[in-house]
Amino acid sequence: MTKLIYELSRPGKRTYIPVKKENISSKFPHELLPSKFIRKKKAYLPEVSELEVVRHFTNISQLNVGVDTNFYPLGSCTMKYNPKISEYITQDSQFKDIHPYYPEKFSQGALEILYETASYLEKISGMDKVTFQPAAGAHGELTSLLVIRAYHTANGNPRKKVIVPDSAHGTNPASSALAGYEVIEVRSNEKGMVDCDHLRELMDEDVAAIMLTNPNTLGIFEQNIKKIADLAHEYGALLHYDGANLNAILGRVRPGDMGFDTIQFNLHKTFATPHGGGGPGSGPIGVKSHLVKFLPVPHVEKKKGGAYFLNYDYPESIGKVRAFYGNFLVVLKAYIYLRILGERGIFETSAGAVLNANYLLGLIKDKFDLPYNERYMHEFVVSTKRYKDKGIKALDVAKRLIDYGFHPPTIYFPLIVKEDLMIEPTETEDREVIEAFADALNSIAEEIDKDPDLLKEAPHVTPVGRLDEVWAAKHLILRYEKTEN
Amino acid sequence: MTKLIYELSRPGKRTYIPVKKENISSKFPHELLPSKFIRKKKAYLPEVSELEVVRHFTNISQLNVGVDTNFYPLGSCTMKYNPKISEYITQDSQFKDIHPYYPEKFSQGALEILYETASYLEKISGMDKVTFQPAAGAHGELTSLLVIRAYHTANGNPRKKVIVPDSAHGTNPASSALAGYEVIEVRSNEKGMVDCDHLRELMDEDVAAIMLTNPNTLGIFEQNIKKIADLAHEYGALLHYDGANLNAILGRVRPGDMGFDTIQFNLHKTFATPHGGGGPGSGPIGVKSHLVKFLPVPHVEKKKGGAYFLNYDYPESIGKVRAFYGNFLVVLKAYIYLRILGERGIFETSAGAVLNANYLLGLIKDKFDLPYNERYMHEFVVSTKRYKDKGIKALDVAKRLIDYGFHPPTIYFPLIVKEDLMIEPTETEDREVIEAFADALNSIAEEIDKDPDLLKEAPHVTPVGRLDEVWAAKHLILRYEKTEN
Amino acid sequence: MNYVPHTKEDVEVMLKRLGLNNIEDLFSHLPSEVLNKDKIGLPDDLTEKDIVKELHNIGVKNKDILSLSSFLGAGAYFHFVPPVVDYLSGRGEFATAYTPYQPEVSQGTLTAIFEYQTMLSYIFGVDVINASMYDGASSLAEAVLMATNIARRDKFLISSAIHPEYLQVVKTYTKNKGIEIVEVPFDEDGKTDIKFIKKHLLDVAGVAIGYPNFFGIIEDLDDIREAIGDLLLVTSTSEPLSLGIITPPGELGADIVTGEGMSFGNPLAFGGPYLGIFGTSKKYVRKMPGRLVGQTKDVKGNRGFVLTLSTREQHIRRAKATSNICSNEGLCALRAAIYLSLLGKEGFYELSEYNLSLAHYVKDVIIAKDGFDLRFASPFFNEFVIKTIYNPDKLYNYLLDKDIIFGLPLGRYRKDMKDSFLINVTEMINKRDIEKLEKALEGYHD
Amino acid sequence: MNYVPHTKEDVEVMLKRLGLNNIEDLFSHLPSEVLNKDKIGLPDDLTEKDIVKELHNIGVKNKDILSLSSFLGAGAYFHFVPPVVDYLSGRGEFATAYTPYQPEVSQGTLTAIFEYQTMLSYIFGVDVINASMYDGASSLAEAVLMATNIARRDKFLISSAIHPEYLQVVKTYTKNKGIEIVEVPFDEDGKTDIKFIKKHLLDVAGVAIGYPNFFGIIEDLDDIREAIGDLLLVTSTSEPLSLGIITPPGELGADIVTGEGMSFGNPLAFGGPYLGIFGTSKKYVRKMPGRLVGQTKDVKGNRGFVLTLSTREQHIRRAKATSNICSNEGLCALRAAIYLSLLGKEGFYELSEYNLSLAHYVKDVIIAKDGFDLRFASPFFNEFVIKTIYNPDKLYNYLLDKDIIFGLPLGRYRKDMKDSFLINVTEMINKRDIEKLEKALEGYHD
Ligand SMILES: Cc1ncc(COP(=O)(O)O)c(C=O)c1O
Ligand SMILES: Cc1ncc(COP(=O)(O)O)c(C=O)c1O
Repeated sequence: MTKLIYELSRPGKRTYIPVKKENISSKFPHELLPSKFIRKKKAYLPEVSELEVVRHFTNISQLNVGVDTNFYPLGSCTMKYNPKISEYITQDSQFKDIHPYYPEKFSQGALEILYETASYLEKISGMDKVTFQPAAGAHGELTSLLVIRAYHTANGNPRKKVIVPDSAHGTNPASSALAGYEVIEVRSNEKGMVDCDHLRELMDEDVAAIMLTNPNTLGIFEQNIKKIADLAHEYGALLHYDGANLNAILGRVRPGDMGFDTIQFNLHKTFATPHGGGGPGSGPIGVKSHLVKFLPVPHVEKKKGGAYFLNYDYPESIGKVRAFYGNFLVVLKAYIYLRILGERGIFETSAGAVLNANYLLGLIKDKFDLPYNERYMHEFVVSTKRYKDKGIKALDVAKRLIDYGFHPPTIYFPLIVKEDLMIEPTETEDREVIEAFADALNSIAEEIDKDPDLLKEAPHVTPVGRLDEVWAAKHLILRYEKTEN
Repeated sequence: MTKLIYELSRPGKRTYIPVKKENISSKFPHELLPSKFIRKKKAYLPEVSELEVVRHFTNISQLNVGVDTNFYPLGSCTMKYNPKISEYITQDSQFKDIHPYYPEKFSQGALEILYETASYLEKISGMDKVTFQPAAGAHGELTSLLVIRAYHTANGNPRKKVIVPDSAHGTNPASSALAGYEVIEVRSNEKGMVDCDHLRELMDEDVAAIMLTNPNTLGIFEQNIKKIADLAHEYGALLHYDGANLNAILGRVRPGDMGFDTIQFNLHKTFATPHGGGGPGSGPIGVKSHLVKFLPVPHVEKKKGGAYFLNYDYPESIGKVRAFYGNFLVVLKAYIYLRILGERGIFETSAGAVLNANYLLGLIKDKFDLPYNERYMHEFVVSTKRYKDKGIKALDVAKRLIDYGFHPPTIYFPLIVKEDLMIEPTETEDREVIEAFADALNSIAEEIDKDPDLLKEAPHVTPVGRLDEVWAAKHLILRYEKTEN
Repeated sequence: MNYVPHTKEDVEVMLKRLGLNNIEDLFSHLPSEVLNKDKIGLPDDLTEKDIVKELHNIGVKNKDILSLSSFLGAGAYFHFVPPVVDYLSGRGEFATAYTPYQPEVSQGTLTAIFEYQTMLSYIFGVDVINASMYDGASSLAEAVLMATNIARRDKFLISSAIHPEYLQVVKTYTKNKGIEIVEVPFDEDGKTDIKFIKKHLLDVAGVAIGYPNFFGIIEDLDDIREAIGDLLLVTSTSEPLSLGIITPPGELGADIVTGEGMSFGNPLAFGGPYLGIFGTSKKYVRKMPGRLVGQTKDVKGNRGFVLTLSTREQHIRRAKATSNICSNEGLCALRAAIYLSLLGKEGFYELSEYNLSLAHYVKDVIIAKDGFDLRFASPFFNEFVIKTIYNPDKLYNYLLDKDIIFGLPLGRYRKDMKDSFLINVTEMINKRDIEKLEKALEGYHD
Repeated sequence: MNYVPHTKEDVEVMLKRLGLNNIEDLFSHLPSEVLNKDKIGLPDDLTEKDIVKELHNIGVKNKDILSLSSFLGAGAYFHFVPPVVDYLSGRGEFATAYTPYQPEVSQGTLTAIFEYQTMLSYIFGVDVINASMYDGASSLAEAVLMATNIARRDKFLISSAIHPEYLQVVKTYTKNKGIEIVEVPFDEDGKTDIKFIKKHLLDVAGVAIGYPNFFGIIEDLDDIREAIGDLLLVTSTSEPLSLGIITPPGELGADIVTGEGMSFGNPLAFGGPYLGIFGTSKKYVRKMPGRLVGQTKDVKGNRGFVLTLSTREQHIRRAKATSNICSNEGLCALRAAIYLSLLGKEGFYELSEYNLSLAHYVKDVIIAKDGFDLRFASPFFNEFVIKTIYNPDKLYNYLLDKDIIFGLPLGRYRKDMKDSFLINVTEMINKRDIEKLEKALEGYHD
């Protein structure tokens, strides 16, 4: 069993010394602060050597699977290769050691990055103005909805409802609620697309926005997107593009051209930032010109002479959704990625993503159920429901994939497909990997007949076996309890 | 089984593009070179994607054990913690992107590092002048012997022999031979020290040098070092200090004060540079004043005004033992380490090293044979010979330690002890680790009684089992054979 | 360059298997009226060597901080980040994994976050810290939402001595949820006006206090706790290093603690990514936003870690989730865990003490000069407000020319503080910086 | 600061178990006449933040190469090192391991070195490449020793068009072994004089040739091979990137190939650590210096890798070992393996071609200017010698003032080449650099 860093700790053990008392600063806390402000006990932190820190985190890192170690076809998350060059450049003091409140003349390089990256994203999305303040996709959804709300409010009425598809990601309804809207679900039809008839029924002047991702979470492109956009606009509602699936259409279709009014990008997905075990991401939003004035402040703008500056002078702005200007270092990674790809690379990326997904689907579709027999884009959803009577769930297949050396796909999402695996291979994997993964899935399908327990007890090769999530929720042990003074 | 990178290769597969053809350079090789100079086939290199490179080397790295992952008490190698800060600073372009032929005014920073580090090493060793040209310990031995040879030659006779103890590291005799000397072995006495009587017998005017490390490879300090030095000098021979064990005596004794005329340092051992799976190291040498003029050129020197320069004007120099000035980035790591330790840290380091070794020895000495019942310094040697009748060799104990999560100690060295384990815990390990290692050794000793096969078949937990070295030497497969055109 | 590894032949074989002729066929089902027929308009692709050169040229347009003496803080603190933090958090196994939905292959992330939760909970003196929020400002905004939700009241008091950008974020988050934000003024000592609070408790869910506040001042949290009875107390800490010395807000009765964790091993980074800290007591844990890692057992009874209480989150609860957060700042939290492990109990205390002591020394240096005085006579940690009799713009630029950033000119946020600067002193300020400042201020006049 | 983790109590407990009272007792058996009673005289210890600042200040005294147009090569080539190389080779599992004496816990290093051996063997066209030597110069010296050992003759011919520092190292290594080194002159084309070789073959073990030689020129290895009959041919390649284009020395009959591998993914680093390449054919492998990784099987028959033929090495054969080398340049070899994997077959070719082509372009640019000419009319790779009618020192300094390093002034090595500069062009030279040079030379006169 891996020890926690606290379990390596012993009072007084240390090697790292952060500061040496200088002569210049010789006063003690009790000389400087009233005693009620001084904490009675030092904070309970581990007491270990620098070597132990390095060894501990090195060893636990090896308990992880990442894109760097294994195929990681986690649908909807675009777990593609993250170029190491971005890590290298963003560790440069020139970029990482800049204070956000530097006078502008000291941060021209950083402002240039923000400005230029915005212009690239504007071109890719067909939007008029991009801002980087949101810290992740969901944050960008919220910001977009607040912009939409500000727009409607300026037009006299914030409206009441946001429509999201039943296949939508959970953040879509959650963001809508957070923006103060009632969430209405529109059904998917038998093709896995928005049921336009149902949508028409739902539409009225209280609808503030429709949120869609296209291709949707099934990996299917909404054929009626123009109709949907027209319908929305007909009622004065705006259309928001959830950019989580932008990877599929890079260069091919632009959300702006499809009729979307706002978009949130997930830089960490489409633009190849490492996902960091959960983050940081970056969720910039782009809007059409009529919404620009509602964007968060400040805007990064360029003076006549070429100098960049921060413009706070947008009185109708929704304000701010986080401090400062966004996750700058993530933006910088997107900048690097985009410059490396360039015009051509953008097209090749979506081509590779869609080709890989379709090729993989072709290799496994005999053994798994395909809920919708449509054309797919960069990902697809299959179901294990035919194995239900053998007692096998999607979860079991997922866990068994681990034994074959693969990170499992997303499971149980979107909610409209039962027992589903949502598979996104991404463009950075080669044919051998795709085929090996298909072989694994197909051979697991055979194992279900022969030895279903192999799946139910999976994974077998991991440092811990299948973990009891119910126990965790019941006992709620959320920290290591103090064992010493 | 882990694939080789060649086994992931397929013709035409790639993502990395090193250069784009610029308009400015549009000529083809056959326009520029006679065809006989142009290779017929492109070099057989793997064809893989950048992701595959990252994944392959990440995955194989995990097949390694290092100081960062496990306790690594490899005797004589000083496998201590290598501060990450050195890696960070040496990756700075300011240090790594300097051309050795820069005009001196462009490399003042680098020259300052060489100059200052030399001055620290001079203080630590009690020598008058240090140079960094040798690339590793053995290289430093050779250089020292060449300096010694030049000295004797200048005195009219290069002499013929070098005396090394029978406990010496293999590089000592090998370097002596390379320097053109006959190697004479002096016996160790019953205390594990140089047998002074034997030494006296061996001494004559043909002896150019005696090479010693002190503490010696058994971890025992040569009590008669002064006598030995006097004896050497009496015959006009010089005394060389093999600095591999300098860690033990940092601050406590200075080789210069013990009477040594030359020293080679192993920066990668004593001064905490990562060993890199075999190197690079750095093996600077230090000499007493009478030998300075024989050192390799150039010397780094300081002008009146404070500027550093490279002085080639040493006509009696032995010349050069490698191109340029030495393994500069390794020297820089030593500089960083020394500045962080400072005066006090130097003393604390040797204290920790000696304390850990002695403490560990105390914990295991009941179960293993201690060939010499002496005081020990930073390492010690025990033997498994009492288990011989059970069919157990030192090798088996070493391999079994792997199952307990430890890198094995050095085995079968020094040659004068049979079935030995040479254990050097270093100062950077804490008490828990030392005790856990002792527990492992003691419990292995018990396993020998109960289940010797557990040892003979060890290791059990590694990605490959015990490997057949004889098969390798017989079949000599030294590269992956080409499978395609 | 691109990162698609296929050979031409691969593409042919794969397309063939799909019954397609060329790449465009993959997109042929897209309605032609939306299909993009043009170029996108991105610049040409670059090789790595060219992008490195290009970014070097852009980078030099940013000022090298090591050539400056910067007294800027105000929510973003220049602390030393040990290279161990960069190295370990940069390991691909950590950096290229995602949210640990599959715990068996994510014990690295889960263990580290569990450790992060533990460390932060003891630093803040609360039962539970979540796996991170976007930043200090959005954490605070979520805390206000959570508090109004718990109390089922839609009025909330916020100290106007809180970081002004945080305040803006709170307003943005709450505005459309029908929540009324009342700003509590601060008194002449720079502390939140407790008398005002007492007078405005009707229908209020709780109060949010900066701790230390925007001016660096350590508020009397105990008095405020007492003043508000059983209303909810929310705190916001943008310099959590202060908690090495000062009493943790949880111990003083804060119900929800929030903060900005960038000080713990994350670089300034022109404002992001940063690390939103969010904690509360066990009784409120089910109302909490964000991810939580909990301990559990595997099939053999071995300890392991999993995400827990996911039923609060958007992917399960959707519109009724406690928050919409999904991707968080996991790697920043990992960095904090590594950083705090490295400092350890003693190092954390020492560094905190050093900041405190050095800041007071610098304060003395400055106010010893003619025309400079402390604006608020209250206890502070490593940040304080200086007021000057001189023209603030001229003074600021004069010092800037000498490569000294004289903190944050407060006129930017408040018209009535045009004469004031928020000065921060961390361990990165050394003797030379102080001497430089001292010399520059010596005999300064307009 | 130091890296000893013990608490005071630890030290007490440990000492007590040893029956000692204090730390000094650990050293009490050292003869008092050698014991150091003084301070050593090192400066005070520094914290990490202080050493970073200090080294920043020292570092800025080195010239930033990206601000220069440097045409310096001469055995140390400024190539682009992809960050992937730094990242992967910097992983602690690789960096903090040592020589893989225990193969079961070292398969990472062993696999990588086996791959390195493979790649380099195909690049050089030989059967075997070892696990690395110190650098190109010492590799060559060891090759000469090996060749004289094989041939049992103690006279050796060396081209004087070989890198002058390499030549010095060969002399240092061979001088005391009774080996006579004969320098072969080069002809007016900068090529080794084959006629001279033919005349001096008596009692000779072999000949060593730079390929390309120090002047960047591709020698007629085939002719030399023919000229020397069955004597041993040793080559030295300081720019192995050339082998992307030019015929490998092994294919032209070199018996021992050596080279400097820094061009493969290692930085300039002010001259080190670099990577000594050393290879030969199977028949001589037992005479070879340095470590070798070989394939084998484990107890279950699975493939694995081990160090092999160790009986040649010093730790077994001691005074009779093929070399005294122990620590080598393993991590540099790993870097080369990663670098070459990344480039791959096509990338390696393309980069080589690019260097060739760009160097010829720059040559044309320079000799188009009045007063500049090519010194040798021979085929070259990415380096060539320019002679000028101007005062070389003045010219060099004039260009230096414009941040152009006009290669290596050859007067440094040969009096008869005072008018000449060795000019190197790699992929790091871009259009702007060339234009800058062109403009600077335009109409230049003393
Ligand atoms: C379809 C979709 N929308 C939105 C999001 C939310 O993005 P983020 O996690 O960056 O907040 C995700 C993330 O998984 C997603 O897959
Ligand atoms: C005692 C001793 N001397 C010399 C050496 C040779 O040093 P290097 O490996 O740096 O050449 C070693 C290395 O193991 C050693 O242990």
